[in-house]
Amino acid sequence: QEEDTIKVGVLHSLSGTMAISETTLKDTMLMLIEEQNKKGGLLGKQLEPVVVDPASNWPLFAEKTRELLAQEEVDAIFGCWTSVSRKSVLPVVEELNGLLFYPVQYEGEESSRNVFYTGAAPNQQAIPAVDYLMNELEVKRWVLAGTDYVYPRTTNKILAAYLQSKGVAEEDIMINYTPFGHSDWQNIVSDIKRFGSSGKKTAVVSTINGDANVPFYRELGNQGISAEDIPVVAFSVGEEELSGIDAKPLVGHMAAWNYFMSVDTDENNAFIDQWLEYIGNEDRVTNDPMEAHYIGFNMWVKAVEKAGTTDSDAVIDAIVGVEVPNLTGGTSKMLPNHHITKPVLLGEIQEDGQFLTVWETDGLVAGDAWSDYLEGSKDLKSDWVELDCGNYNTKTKKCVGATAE
Amino acid sequence: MNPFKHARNWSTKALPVKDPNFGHPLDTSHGPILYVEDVSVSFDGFKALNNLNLYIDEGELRCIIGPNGAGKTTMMDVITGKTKPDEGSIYFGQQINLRELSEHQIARGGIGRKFQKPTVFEALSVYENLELATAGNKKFWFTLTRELTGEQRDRIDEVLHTIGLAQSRFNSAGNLSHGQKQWLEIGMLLMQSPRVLLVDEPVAGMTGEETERTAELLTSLAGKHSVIVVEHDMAFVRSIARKVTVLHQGSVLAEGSMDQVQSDPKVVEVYLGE
Amino acid sequence: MALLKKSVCLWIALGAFLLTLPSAYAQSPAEPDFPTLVDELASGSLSKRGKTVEAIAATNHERAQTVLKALLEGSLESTRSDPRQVLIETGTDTYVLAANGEAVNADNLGRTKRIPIHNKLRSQIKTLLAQMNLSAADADVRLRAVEQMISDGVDGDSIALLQQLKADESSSDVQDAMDDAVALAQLESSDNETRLNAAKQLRGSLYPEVRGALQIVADNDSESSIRAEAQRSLDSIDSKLKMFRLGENIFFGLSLGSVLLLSAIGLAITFGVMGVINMAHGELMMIGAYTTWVIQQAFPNQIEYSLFMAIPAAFVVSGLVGIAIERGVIQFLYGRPLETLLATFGISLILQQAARSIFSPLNRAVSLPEWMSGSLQINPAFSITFNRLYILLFGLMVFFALLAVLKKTSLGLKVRAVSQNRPMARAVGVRASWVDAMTFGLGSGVAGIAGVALSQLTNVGPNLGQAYIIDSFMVVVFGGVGNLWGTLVSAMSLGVINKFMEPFAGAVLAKVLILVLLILFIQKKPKGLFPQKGRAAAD
Amino acid sequence: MLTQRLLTSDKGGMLVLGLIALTCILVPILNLAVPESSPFHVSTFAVTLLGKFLCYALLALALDLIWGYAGILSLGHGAFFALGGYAMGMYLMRQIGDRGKYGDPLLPDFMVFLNWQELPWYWHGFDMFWFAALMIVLVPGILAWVFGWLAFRSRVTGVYFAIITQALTYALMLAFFRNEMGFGGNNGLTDFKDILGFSITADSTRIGLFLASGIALMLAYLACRYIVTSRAGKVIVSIRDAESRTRFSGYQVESYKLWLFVFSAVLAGIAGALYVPQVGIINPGEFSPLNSIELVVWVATGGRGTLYGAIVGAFSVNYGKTVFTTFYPEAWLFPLGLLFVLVTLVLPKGLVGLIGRFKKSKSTSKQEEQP
Amino acid sequence: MLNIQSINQYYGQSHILWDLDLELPEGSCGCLIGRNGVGKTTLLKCVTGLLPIKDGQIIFNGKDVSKASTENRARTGIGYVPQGREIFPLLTVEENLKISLGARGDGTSKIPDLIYELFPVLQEMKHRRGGDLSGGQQQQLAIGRALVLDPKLLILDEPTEGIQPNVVRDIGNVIRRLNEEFGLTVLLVEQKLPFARKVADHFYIMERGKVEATGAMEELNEDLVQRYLSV
Ligand SMILES: Nc1ncnc2c1ncn2[C@@H]1O[C@H](COP(=O)(O)OP(=O)(O)OP(=O)(O)O)[C@@H](O)[C@H]1O
Ligand SMILES: Nc1ncnc2c1ncn2[C@@H]1O[C@H](COP(=O)(O)OP(=O)(O)OP(=O)(O)O)[C@@H](O)[C@H]1O
Ligand SMILES: NC(N)=O
Ligand SMILES: [Mg+2]
Ligand SMILES: [Mg+2]
Repeated sequence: QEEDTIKVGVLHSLSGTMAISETTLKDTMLMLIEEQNKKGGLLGKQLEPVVVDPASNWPLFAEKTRELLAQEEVDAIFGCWTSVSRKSVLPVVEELNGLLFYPVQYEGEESSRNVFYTGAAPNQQAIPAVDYLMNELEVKRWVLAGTDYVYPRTTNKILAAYLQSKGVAEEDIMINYTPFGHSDWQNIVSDIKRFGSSGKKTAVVSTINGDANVPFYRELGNQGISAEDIPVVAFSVGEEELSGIDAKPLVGHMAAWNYFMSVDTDENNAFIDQWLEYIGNEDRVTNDPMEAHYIGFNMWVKAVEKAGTTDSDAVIDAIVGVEVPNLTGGTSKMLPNHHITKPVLLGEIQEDGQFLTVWETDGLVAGDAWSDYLEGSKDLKSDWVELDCGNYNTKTKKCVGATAE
Repeated sequence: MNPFKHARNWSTKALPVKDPNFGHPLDTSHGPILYVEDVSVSFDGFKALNNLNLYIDEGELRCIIGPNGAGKTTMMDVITGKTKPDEGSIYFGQQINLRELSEHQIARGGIGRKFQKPTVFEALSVYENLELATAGNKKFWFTLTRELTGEQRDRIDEVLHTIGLAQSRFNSAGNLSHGQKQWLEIGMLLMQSPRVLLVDEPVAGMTGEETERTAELLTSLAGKHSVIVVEHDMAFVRSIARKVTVLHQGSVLAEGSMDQVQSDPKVVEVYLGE
Repeated sequence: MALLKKSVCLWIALGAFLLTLPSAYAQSPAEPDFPTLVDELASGSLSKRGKTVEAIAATNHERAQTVLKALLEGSLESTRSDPRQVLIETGTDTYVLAANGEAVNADNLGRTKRIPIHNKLRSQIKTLLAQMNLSAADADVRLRAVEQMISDGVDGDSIALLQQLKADESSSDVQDAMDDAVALAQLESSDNETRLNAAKQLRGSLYPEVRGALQIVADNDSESSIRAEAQRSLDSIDSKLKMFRLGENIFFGLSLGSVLLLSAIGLAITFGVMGVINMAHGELMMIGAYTTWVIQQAFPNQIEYSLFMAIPAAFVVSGLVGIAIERGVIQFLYGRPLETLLATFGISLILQQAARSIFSPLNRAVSLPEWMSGSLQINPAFSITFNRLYILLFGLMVFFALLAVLKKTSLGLKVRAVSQNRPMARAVGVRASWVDAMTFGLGSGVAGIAGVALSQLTNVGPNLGQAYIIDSFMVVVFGGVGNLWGTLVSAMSLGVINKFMEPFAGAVLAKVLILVLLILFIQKKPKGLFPQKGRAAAD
Repeated sequence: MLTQRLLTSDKGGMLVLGLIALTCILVPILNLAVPESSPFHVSTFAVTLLGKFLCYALLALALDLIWGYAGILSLGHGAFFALGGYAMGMYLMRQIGDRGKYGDPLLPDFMVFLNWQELPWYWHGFDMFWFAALMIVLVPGILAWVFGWLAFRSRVTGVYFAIITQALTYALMLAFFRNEMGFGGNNGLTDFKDILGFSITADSTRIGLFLASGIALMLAYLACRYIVTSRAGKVIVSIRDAESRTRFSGYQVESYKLWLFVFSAVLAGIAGALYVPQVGIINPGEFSPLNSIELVVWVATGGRGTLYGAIVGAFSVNYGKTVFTTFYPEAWLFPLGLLFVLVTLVLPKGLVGLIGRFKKSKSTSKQEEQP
Repeated sequence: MLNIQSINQYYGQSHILWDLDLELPEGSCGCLIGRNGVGKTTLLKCVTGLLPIKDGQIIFNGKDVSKASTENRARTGIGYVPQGREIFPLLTVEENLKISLGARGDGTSKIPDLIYELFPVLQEMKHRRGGDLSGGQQQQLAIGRALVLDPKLLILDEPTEGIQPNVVRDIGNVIRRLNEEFGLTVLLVEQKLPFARKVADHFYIMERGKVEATGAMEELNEDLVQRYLSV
């Protein structure tokens, strides 16, 4: 009987601090699985979702992963949001040779044989956004504001290196970190205002995470900093976050993503309709990580069909090169480094909490696991097809670290 | 000039004693074992003790009486280190400055106390209460690793009988009645075998018979120990008193034998009534 | 680009200026007419829309300002019909034609679409509007127009215009601003004398652009006397700025303190007075915040007043929940304070999950009423945001109200008696269980009120309570348990210390330092800032 | 004689200890020797889960010793657990050697990608197990000593103490979040490879760690029993009930509290050190004040002041969490929250109070039989 | 006024009061005596309702109050001065007195002058925290507090414990005055026989949870004392 279904693990926090973001992804997965089952399932079998709650607790993520892989024997896991949850899960997935599809933009610097990164790497979000600010808005002074953890730290490090390589002086970059859930932004916003009043065009690149955003934007609005004076480009603020904010004071601020709900394509409209129907609430929105799961899930389905089995090794071999349409009109492809190709869009926040696309890359950008702007990683390369290695040093021509075994 | 003021022999220097229990033998060569000199204590401006002078001789039994609020309990607080005085000096023997010591050091040094409101360890049994009070090394590592000696156990049994709680030895102290707690606390004091006993209202809540027994006990202790008793029960005081000190408004109002004190008009006015 | 913008500005400004002259000169016949331009707004790319906007401004049509404002505010919409009609939404489902202001019947319009603009366009429109506003009737509007000019940059050509306008200007504030604007432009003059005078004029001017421009002069000017003059002006600006920054910092600190106060004050009752270690305190605030949201949903057209409804509503809702908690659980736990920690922790989990189940895990958008938005601009370098100001005042009000309840009413006396000796209080006739329920309800209700205030600052979601619970306990304990004044002083001082530390330590380290200071402080005062005194407290 | 003192009149403790011992014998056999197809096979998942619970139980035991017996409520005990965990984590990081992603023989990955040039001084020595083991004991111990010395000397008690311990762990959490601290920031330490030369993912290593945790727990239990049944233990209880009276009996309350606190912190540190290799990650989340509060809840749920109650509490709450998060992922906080409420209302002595009730009703019936 | 019929009381497993009966006529002043631990305090707590009784009946003023809550008994006129005083330590003296006002039927918010007249020291210390007072001062405060609620029955548990002799005398006078002038019924526990003889008109000797002997005060002879009160 067990053989009748293919189990899919859904590993997203449904309680605790991350529930706010991750619950939607759980629903997305359930919707995608239901849809696939309507289409006749996979390999003639029905898909069976196994939902667990790792409760925003990182060690619990590892425990639940082991439970999913060893007890429930799921064939793939879709899950995680924060990098630390991924880091916690990673050793387990590798040990038990499972598959993890990770749908959130992240700091890069990682490539695992068992993980597929369907969110953006820094070169698919941060760098193009900065390019836009620099070239189109002629921004000369930069505030890099972030929550104090690895993703913002790394992203800002990459950005600072990148900006300096473009001739931005050190005193024209202001870096600021705040704790998780920071809610009192008065003096930081006032500092930004002061920093931005030197006469040079200034922009804020925000890697501020989660709940800290609402008080941040409120303070910006109240202190009279408008998007025309000092635009804020955020990497973690999407439609879902905006739906919890009174968006009026935010109008004109920007976000860089690989997907916006407002993108007018047939695939997207169909997806939105499906979502609204599934969730039964006209006011719900779609967002970038949802699209990432959509892409990841379809890639997995395609790879399983191609391999004719759900066996991990076979799927890992089959999935590289698989192409599926994304929701913004292009076709995303799984790359040998287990990242995918994605378009990069820049949007301005509108009053209704949606984004108006003001700029996008010409084609799709290939995700880069190892940043070209960091000293330690610029020589590294990931290729699970030819090199069978996640961190190959192109200088020494050796696969570094444990994966070499 | 305060007529009750003696002087400690200031020629002997104070010893820098950290733990008098293991330091030098107590120097009482000049008579008094306890010197309370010019001590003042105030709470939010209210003077509870006002230039108090008091000298207790070795082996003496001293009764202290005085109106409610005269500062008797506060005086005990000051001697045992619970309250730090604003001014004045308190010496134990010639050399040990009690003001520099903390509560446990004073207790180890040989000053034991029974509180006005009986305080025992409610969660422990009667036996364990006495066990804890037993004299000896009270450092953590010692109590952690050593059991009581047989001698100490015998002593506890003895005291249990003295205080009439032999039957209740395994009862938890919290369940004793008020009077029983009084007795237990006296028992704990006995276990500590201190040089000086401060006893605050020992017979409160006791029947006449029990009061008599307490009187006997305290008198028998005098001589070996110095005993300071605070009590309002005049019959009781009369039955044990040798020298009586009357406190009033934080200082000594009168001092002398029971008869002297009783006939002192000031004492009659503020304390005894006509 | 910047140059283009400037010259357009000037052009429009002149136009606007001329408007005040006899209207014969006003119309420029060669341009396409106004209605055509307005309809053009509906189509084409964003950059084309930019050009159209310029052209509209240049027509100086009487409705140009209205149309541009509508475009800026997002109320300019177009129909999907062909040809597209451009409309201004004037209220829910009521529209007027943009070009002439005629009302249209909303029923047969079909679906309308907002005409989108982006930042570039937005700032362009703002600049254009500012120029038109230079001669507005309202002095405030004129002042803002001049300020907009200052921030856009004043060039040589604007000087004449400003000087001319100044002659007729009635408001001295606007005149001063105009002087500054002129002087700012003159700093780039080639004439030494002009530059010197300009540098002198700008002494003490607080516009950030002024400081930047003076700095350049002070560093680079060829004349040493001018450099020195600029430096003197700079110094005077800097010393003023320093003062204002100090003021600003104190305000920031007090405002942070007021948030701490609000979040701690309910706890000061349930924990401080009653001794219940109430881990569900945060969730009671959360309930208050959700109540605010529900009220706003129920009365979508009353956003301006919704807070006034939300405050009593939140007090009642949270208070009732508090009473339910007290009657259902806590009343069985008096005399076992630590057990209340366990039970209320359980309750807090249940309430959080309940919020998730009822309102979804997503945050809810609570709007800021107009009067809570923006800031009180004292000068270009110092402003006080309204929401913070009101919350500060509100926090103090709640504090004093509560103080009065506890100190002046018999409830307050009974509460304290019950918490100090429950059996004895009953023996003198105090209905202890009633007092408990009321007190817990009061503390909970106040937590609910705090939730209303928080909804104006931060997220309204299931995690709201968690974010504040630790800070609340710290404030109460730091102030001294059982002392309401202690809570006030502790909240305010923690706020101010934090804000003075943040600039050089950073937000994260500042918080760490505050915690370390707190730990060390408790060594000095083991019972908080204002300890309970006396014999009873000592044992 | 000693065993008599430790175990008689501790039926509940003996039962719990026996169960742990039994688990320690059975689980390895059933995991390693019984084939997977057999219904008696214990999965590796179960082993890691149980191993984790054992560490939690040890932590709970540590807390119960100070809270249940000395009345010192620490709302920051998770800090000592986390510090022990970090010490172990640093050792495990150093064991990775050049098998990290960047292949740096010396620097852990997170230092490489933050561009650190050399190993910070406080990372030296952690390549040696003995040194790490020493630090696992010393770091929590010394922190507890300094903190306790300050606090107890100033007579900080009750909620004031509880809140500053909370401040301590909160401050440590924020500090460890910072990348500059050199402990991997928010991500913490992860990606461990082996311990004492054994691969950390091998079943036999897992069993080894499981056994180590079980044995540590049993030893710690006996040590705690030894303390609470000694005379010092009675002094400690008196301090809880009448601190100032204890002083007047000649006991230096501060030093009793201090040693007990330090011992408890060391136990917590050891628990953390055993925990980290079994869950594979240590990050600042472990310092979160909420974790420490939850810990208090375990102890209270199990039954405070009994030692074995803490173990029962840690196991039952965590087991409940594991089950609930799987079977009711969307609503599991309801049953868990309800559990806490009900335990306080119905079982004031915690879950082990149930045993007590049962025993009492039996013993009273016995008493009544007597004349 | 107070009629106690065969009540039983337990602390956990231990049976403290055994089928105890006691009758206190209106306007009388009864004194309970007995050795330590016989259950005097326990009995008083049963009367005030602080310890709910397991069986038996307590009739107060003609009404069965066995099931009434402590606060309601206070409101119907039972004033209680407990052993150990039980002052609210952090309330001021004045607040300690005020707290009882709520139990009076008349809704006054002023402390009756009588209280300060009886105990001038309370006037003096009005604004000090109750917990700071010396033992004797607290005892006076406790009696004052019980009087503020205008009781019909005043219950005092060892009111002279720890009180200076002249104040003991005063208290005795106060009790007698209240009893004689105001007709207040008084139930008193007292160990000091001279005081008891002076103040009370009835005695009740308790022994192991029962009232073993009772009668008018004059009937309390040496024999009874010897039998029940000596150790
Ligand atoms: N901690 C304190 N704060 C304020 N006042 C205090 C404190 N301790 C004592 N007092 C005051 O000091 C005075 C002396 O009190 P103390 O208890 O020493 O009197 P006493 O002589 O023992 O009286 P009694 O015989 O009634 O026990 C009293 O008036 C009391 O109110
Ligand atoms: N809370 C309690 N739990 C268990 N037993 C108790 C409790 N309180 C009192 N007892 C016991 O009940 C008996 C009666 O106590 P009670 O306090 O009524 O005595 P009492 O007659 O008032 O004595 P005293 O004259 O000493 O005040 C005593 O043996 C006492 O040990
Ligand atoms: N990967 C992130 N956003 O943590
Ligand atoms: Mg006294
Ligand atoms: Mg009694």
